[in-house]
Amino acid sequence: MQKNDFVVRFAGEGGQGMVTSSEGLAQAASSVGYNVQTFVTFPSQIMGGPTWAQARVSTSPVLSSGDSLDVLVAFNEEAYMAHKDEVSDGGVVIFNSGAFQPESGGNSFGMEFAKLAKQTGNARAENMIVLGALAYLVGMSQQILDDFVRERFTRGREGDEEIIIANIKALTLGRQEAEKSGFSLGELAPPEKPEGDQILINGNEAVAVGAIAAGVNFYVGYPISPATAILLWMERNLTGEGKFVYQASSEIEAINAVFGGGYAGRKAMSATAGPGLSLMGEGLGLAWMAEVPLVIVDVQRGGPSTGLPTKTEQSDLLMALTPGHGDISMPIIAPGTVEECFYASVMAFNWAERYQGPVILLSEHMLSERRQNIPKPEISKLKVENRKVYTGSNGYNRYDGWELSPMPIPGTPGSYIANGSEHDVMGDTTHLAERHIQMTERRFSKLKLLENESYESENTDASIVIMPWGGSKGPASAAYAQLQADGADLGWYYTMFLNPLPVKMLEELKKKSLVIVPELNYMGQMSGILRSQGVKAVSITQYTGLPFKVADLAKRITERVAQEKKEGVTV
Amino acid sequence: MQKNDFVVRFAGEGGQGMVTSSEGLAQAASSVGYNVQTFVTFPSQIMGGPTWAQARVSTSPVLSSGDSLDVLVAFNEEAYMAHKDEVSDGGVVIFNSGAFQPESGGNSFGMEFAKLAKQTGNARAENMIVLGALAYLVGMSQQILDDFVRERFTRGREGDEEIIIANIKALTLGRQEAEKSGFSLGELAPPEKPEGDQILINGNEAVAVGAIAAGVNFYVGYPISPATAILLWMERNLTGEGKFVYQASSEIEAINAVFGGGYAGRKAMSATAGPGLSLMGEGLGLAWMAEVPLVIVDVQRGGPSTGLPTKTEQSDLLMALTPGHGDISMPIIAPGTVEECFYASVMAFNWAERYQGPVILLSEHMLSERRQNIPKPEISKLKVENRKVYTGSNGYNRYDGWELSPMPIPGTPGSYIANGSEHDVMGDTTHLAERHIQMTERRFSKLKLLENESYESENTDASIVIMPWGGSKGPASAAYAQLQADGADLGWYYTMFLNPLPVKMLEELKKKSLVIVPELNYMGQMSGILRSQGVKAVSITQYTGLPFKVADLAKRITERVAQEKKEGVTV
Amino acid sequence: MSAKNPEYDFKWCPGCGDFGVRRAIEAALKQRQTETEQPMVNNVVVAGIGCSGNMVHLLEGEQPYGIHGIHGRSLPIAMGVKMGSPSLNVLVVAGDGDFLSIGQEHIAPQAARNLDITAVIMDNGVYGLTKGQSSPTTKVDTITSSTPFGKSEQALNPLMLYLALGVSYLASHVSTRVKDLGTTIADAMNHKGFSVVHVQSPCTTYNNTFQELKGNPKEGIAPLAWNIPEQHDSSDLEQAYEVVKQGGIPLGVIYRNTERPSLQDRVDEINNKSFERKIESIIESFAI
Amino acid sequence: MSAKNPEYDFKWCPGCGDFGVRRAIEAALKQRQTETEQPMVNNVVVAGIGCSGNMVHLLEGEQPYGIHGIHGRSLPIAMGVKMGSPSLNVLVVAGDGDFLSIGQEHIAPQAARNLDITAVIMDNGVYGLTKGQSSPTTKVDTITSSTPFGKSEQALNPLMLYLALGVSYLASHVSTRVKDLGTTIADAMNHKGFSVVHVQSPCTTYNNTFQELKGNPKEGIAPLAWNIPEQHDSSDLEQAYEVVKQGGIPLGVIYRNTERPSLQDRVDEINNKSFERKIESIIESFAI
Ligand SMILES: Cc1ncc(C[n+]2csc(CCOP(=O)(O)OP(=O)(O)O)c2C)c(N)n1
Ligand SMILES: Cc1ncc(C[n+]2csc(CCOP(=O)(O)OP(=O)(O)O)c2C)c(N)n1
Ligand code: SF4
Ligand code: SF4
Ligand SMILES: [Mg+2]
Ligand SMILES: [Mg+2]
Repeated sequence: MQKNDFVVRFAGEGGQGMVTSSEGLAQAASSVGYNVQTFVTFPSQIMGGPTWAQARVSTSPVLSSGDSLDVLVAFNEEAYMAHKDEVSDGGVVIFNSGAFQPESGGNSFGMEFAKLAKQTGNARAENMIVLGALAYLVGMSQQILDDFVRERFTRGREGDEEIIIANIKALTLGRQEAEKSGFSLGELAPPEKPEGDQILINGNEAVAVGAIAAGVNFYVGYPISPATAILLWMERNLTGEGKFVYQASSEIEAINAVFGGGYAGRKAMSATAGPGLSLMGEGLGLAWMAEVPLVIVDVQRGGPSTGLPTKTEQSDLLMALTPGHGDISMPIIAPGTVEECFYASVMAFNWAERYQGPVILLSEHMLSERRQNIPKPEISKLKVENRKVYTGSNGYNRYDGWELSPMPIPGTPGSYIANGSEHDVMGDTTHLAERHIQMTERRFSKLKLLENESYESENTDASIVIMPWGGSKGPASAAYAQLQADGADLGWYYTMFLNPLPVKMLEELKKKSLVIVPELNYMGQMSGILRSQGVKAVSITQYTGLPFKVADLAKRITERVAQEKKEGVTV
Repeated sequence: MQKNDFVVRFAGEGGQGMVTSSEGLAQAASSVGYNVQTFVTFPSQIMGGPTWAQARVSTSPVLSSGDSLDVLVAFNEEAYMAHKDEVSDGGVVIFNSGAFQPESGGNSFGMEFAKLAKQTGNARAENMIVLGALAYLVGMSQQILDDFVRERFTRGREGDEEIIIANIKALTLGRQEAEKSGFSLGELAPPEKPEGDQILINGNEAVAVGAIAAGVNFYVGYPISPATAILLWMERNLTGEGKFVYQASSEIEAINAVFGGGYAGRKAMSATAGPGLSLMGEGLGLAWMAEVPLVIVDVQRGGPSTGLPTKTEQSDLLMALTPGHGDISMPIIAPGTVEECFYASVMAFNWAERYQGPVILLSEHMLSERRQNIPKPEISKLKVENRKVYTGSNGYNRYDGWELSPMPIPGTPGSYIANGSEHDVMGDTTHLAERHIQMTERRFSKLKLLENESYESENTDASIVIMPWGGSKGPASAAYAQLQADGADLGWYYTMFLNPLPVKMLEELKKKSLVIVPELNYMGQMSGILRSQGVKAVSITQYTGLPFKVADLAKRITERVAQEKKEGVTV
Repeated sequence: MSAKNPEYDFKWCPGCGDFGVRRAIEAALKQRQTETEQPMVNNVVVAGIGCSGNMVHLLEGEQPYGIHGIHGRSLPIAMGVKMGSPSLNVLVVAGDGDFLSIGQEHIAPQAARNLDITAVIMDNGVYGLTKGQSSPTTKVDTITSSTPFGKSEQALNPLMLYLALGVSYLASHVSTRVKDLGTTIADAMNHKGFSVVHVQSPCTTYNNTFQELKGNPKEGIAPLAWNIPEQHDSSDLEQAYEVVKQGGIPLGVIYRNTERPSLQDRVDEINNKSFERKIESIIESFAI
Repeated sequence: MSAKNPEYDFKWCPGCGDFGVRRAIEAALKQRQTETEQPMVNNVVVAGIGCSGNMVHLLEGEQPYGIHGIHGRSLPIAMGVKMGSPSLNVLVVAGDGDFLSIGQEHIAPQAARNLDITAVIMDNGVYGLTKGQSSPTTKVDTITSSTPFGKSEQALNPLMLYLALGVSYLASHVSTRVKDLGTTIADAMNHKGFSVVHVQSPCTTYNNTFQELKGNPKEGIAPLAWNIPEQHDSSDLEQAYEVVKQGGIPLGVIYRNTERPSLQDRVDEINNKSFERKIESIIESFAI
């Protein structure tokens, strides 16, 4: 039988090339048309420390990083002990016999990574040895990796050819070792090339590129895991005339600078993680109050406080909705896949410009580092929205009326004051009750401009439905597919537009007897929000710092459905 | 017919003694056993500017500051124009005829405040002239004010007697002027002296005194309206050995210093308003994570952002519940009366010590400045709780287990690390999934310790109930009483413990067909929270910067009930 | 009060130093308008929160753009405005509490960057708007509403701080010398880089220092304010430190470094080195 | 790594300067323990977030109390601990990013108050923990991961900043001189008031400056570090400024003011002036 899908994990010490291996494999496999997804965790220390990276290769779109491993590559004993239990029945372990010997052999075979690498004349070819062995095990053709090596190392430098030859030799050596071991996982089905061009990108990059597509031209950010990569990417790419990118001295400086940039007419952005968002509450409130467009990306990590900087969680939602005091309701877009990271970023800017206010893009650690093939965005088809700009003469009442009004750009006529205190039509401070009523309703009325009907739904007749959000979409959709296949009568809803929710979707959800929300937090944050909006929702929560496993989630959904059928809703 | 209640408003320019007049009247009236309540608004500028202050005097407990005025004292024309429409039918305006002449006389009479004052030999006696006239109008005996003046100005200084005589002369002059006018509001019923001793205090003072009663010994705060008075009071009164009070350089410094104080074993506190709370989110998250007791008072004002610093609003609730990122749920106590301000403050410390974490006391501008007679707290009967302290030897695992554990005090054995990152039993950073599960559940399990059954309920058989929170309690209870009297079938629930809510109350609320929540914000923040907890709740909102008026609220409740009866719940 | 708006209801107290600063700023804006031939709307006034911050609403005549944001954040907001639209003139107006207490963290980065804006600080040694608490520049032992037993911390020397942080233009002044102050502010706005004009602007209600500043020979009070002598070489950092160390309130330009590139110069340089990346080519770089 | 705990998984990179600082702190704590005859649990180490902040977990031997809080807030937390329990010895450990960028606002107030704690700053001119971005002390034009075209802001001079803010004890050091550094830290802890020991602690992974600091005569690299001469009078602020103005990395105590009262002294004074107000009498004061 042909295999359609395999999951491999590289585990060892930081610096041993775990990430390179998984990303290399993903690159190679995707280049011939497989679908791929990587998953990476970093240790908290800078050098060394237990690291692992994973790649999943499949003939169909990859929804989750995979519950169990087909192949584990263990660089050292610690890694072997930590990960061996996740190898599936019939899976194989490749261990570095130069470093250790596992107590019981079982489904494993050893190679001396370093020694074999040396034989190629390139001591740094360990990863290629491993990839070669791996390719044999999963039945991937030699050609794929050879081509990949050739492309990757053809950099127009002297000595390219030598390096290519050494690496191909390494691949071959690895393959031979695996062959000798006698293990095999069967033949990998040939790729079913996805329709249209693909790109290979991770979530942070997708957010950054999406921002560029939307026209970002002002970025100020402060380093923080897992959002730092967005700052670094911008520093390199948001260049050229009229662009501004800068490392701030703190998140408080960042949010206020971005506010100033938005006021000056820019498409302004910052990216941070939970601790930074906690510091931005006051500035976000100001942007809401003064009606200044800007986009803040929160790449969620484990919380609260300094929390779990290198782990994934979906627990900043409540904070993001009301990051500051007073009546505010932050527009929130939470992408669920790497592809959605791109479009969420475009939409976040569109929303900010459309309603003239702050927008929060809620990403997650698990998306940020995940490298995946996605359809290449068609830039010409993107709808990029720009600010409604005031073009009249001086004496304009910028805050007149109960809804959106054109925004003047400093330097051109139409001067006014952007004011964090309650203000009159010119932006001057006032305390009149009528004004506070008008301005409050004006600010909330603008949210109506963000309403849309972008959501997924399936099997909408079912009375019990699943509605994941953010990065839990992947595992949830895999679990849903599995339950569907098993004949469960379940519906599916999903949107990345968390606030405001698509109106029609909300109406439909209200009619359901139960909406099950898988989410990675303790409190069941999203289901609470849905309940406050009149939906009978419950959460399936997990707070381990890791994404859901599909089988586990499917089981918990089944249990919850059974309970519901027995008891009726108890919210 | 005797009058049981009157409302008087003094309106003019800042510096003309509006507040002194209303507080003086309150003091005088309460000293003979009337119930009193003042209401004050300040202009945004420092000197001058339109100011008004109001006092209500009644033979029964005062629930609200009064919908309409029995007497308006207008010091200038601007004030007259701004407030005359709030005078009730049969009410009277006293205007300063030395300053202006109203277009139409109607129910008003003039006196030359300054000229009359000069006649007493004390040009600063204008307020006494006014109080004398007022006393005549409302039928308050001369003796009450004379006694008040005598007590107030007997300060053991030379010349006391002269001042007293001049002031009594002023009272008499004013009284004579009023008599001449021919107006009268009927005779004020004699006071029904409240049972037990009373004190006259405002909400900010009550919070501060409550904190002292609870044993506060560490206070760091940054000035901000309307919370500044708490800092200033503490600077004067939190004195003596072992006490620490300090003005911080910002709210961020304040929250972190208070965290350090709590860790060191103190009962630590800070008070702020919305903008300050928005800056404290990160620090509050740290206290939640590291399990350090502290109390933060948020005296709410109009929001968002710099908002309406001198107006009242109840719109910080959502922010206060989740002030920082990640899974946190801040315990919140929101007093509804000046008396409750005292007890809420005691309870906030008890809670902080009991569950070892941060507690937010949500006060409001309207409570903070309101001076009212309340039963004198019996200190000996107060239950003051102290921290469960670790007293063993070194090598203690402070974070062992799934629930509260004794807390070591630095300087004594039991060293550990208070850590904002996820941590193990010693407080060292760790990223293990099992640990994050244990610690998260540990942190939330402690909230159970705060559950209690302190709430008010009345007519609990009704299927539709009113449940106000915070300072809207007063107007809501007056409206409720009125509706009850009119035969409406309505229930009443109220608690100052907003998170966690009293369990039994929540159970009962869930059974109601409708819970109506009057609250001073746009979003209907509390009803949203109730809905997320399974209660069919709707809000009656107001966002004017002012408290509810009783009649208006009663009308809106009636309308909402009628709608409900017609349509059924639409949440 | 600006005639434009009857709803706005804030007024400075009679005699407040900020009135003088206002007239000076109005004069400076007009002077720069003439010198640069730019319209008034090319100016953005970014205000802190405090009595002083209300400046942004109180300026009379033709109206510049304005931001009245949140307490302590005028500098980062100004950075955003300036770097977002480099042809604008950006003027920060803030009080000693706003700029030197809650907002103090923002001075060092802008000084290091040499952001091309001008900050006019109205130092009254007190928190005016919140009614009389101590500020970083309040003298030690002073009794204020928040220090009933005397202030227990040493006063900050803001001029020394600015120099230590590398502010590239520093002037010190008093609000009563309206004409000189106006010229100085215009000069600071003309400076390419981060300029601070630190003005003693007494609070008549909570900390009236007019007499101390001017002196009162009859009562034997020596004036705190003194004119920086003509021969002072403001381009010399050493001499600048000397002026500040002499204490009191020096009047005039203390330091002026015209050599340092401004942040905009740096950014231009980088933008010239690098090339604009088009979205299509960026996406192409991720092609499989 | 402290033997106490197998779950804790952070390690400094091989050769990281912080190892030396750790040994110096351990020695200082022991020395002070002997000198004061206080138990180790009388010490509280308050850490910033960064590689450097992990110090609080990595100290070996008898364990002091510790706080590992949030980024940039070690000083206000330390203030709370110290003023909450004045008999404790409080030691802040933080990096240049933590202390001088996001946390910079907290130095001025503690310097003005003369809070009696000691801050040991590990300056590596880079953000280590977040993998190599520029910090306030990174030199201008340096290429780092966050400044691919060169850093566009001038480096902060932290020693000058400390002096301008009125820090009452200032020493400068390098992590390699473990023994001297240990003695200096102990000396700083003994100082009554706010003491800062600013240590060059190179980041071998992102900014290895060992060679620059020590110099390399063979390659013609003059050492940045230099010993403050014996005759330097550290009680003289003028001389202290002179030392700092000489540039490079002076080694030793730059400034020490033993005259200024500490915050605790001030508070004691006030608490002696004022009397404790009992709750009963407070409530009585509101009686009608
Ligand atoms: C975050 C925050 N904290 C506190 C305040 C309250 N507040 C308003 S102005 C001010 C201080 C004003 O002092 P200063 O900057 O010296 O200005 P001045 O009024 O003296 O001109 C404070 C503390 C606020 N608005 N926001
Ligand atoms: C509010 C917040 N912002 C950002 C971060 C991410 N962060 C952690 S450490 C660090 C900088 C560390 O640099 P430094 O203080 O110099 O310490 P080093 O690692 O170099 O010792 C940053 C930006 C954070 N933890 N919290
Ligand atoms: S309080 Fe002081 S600073 Fe504020 S307006 Fe009045 S005089 Fe000016
Ligand atoms: S990254 Fe640098 S500072 Fe951090 S541990 Fe490694 S060498 Fe030390
Ligand atoms: Mg001031
Ligand atoms: Mg560093």
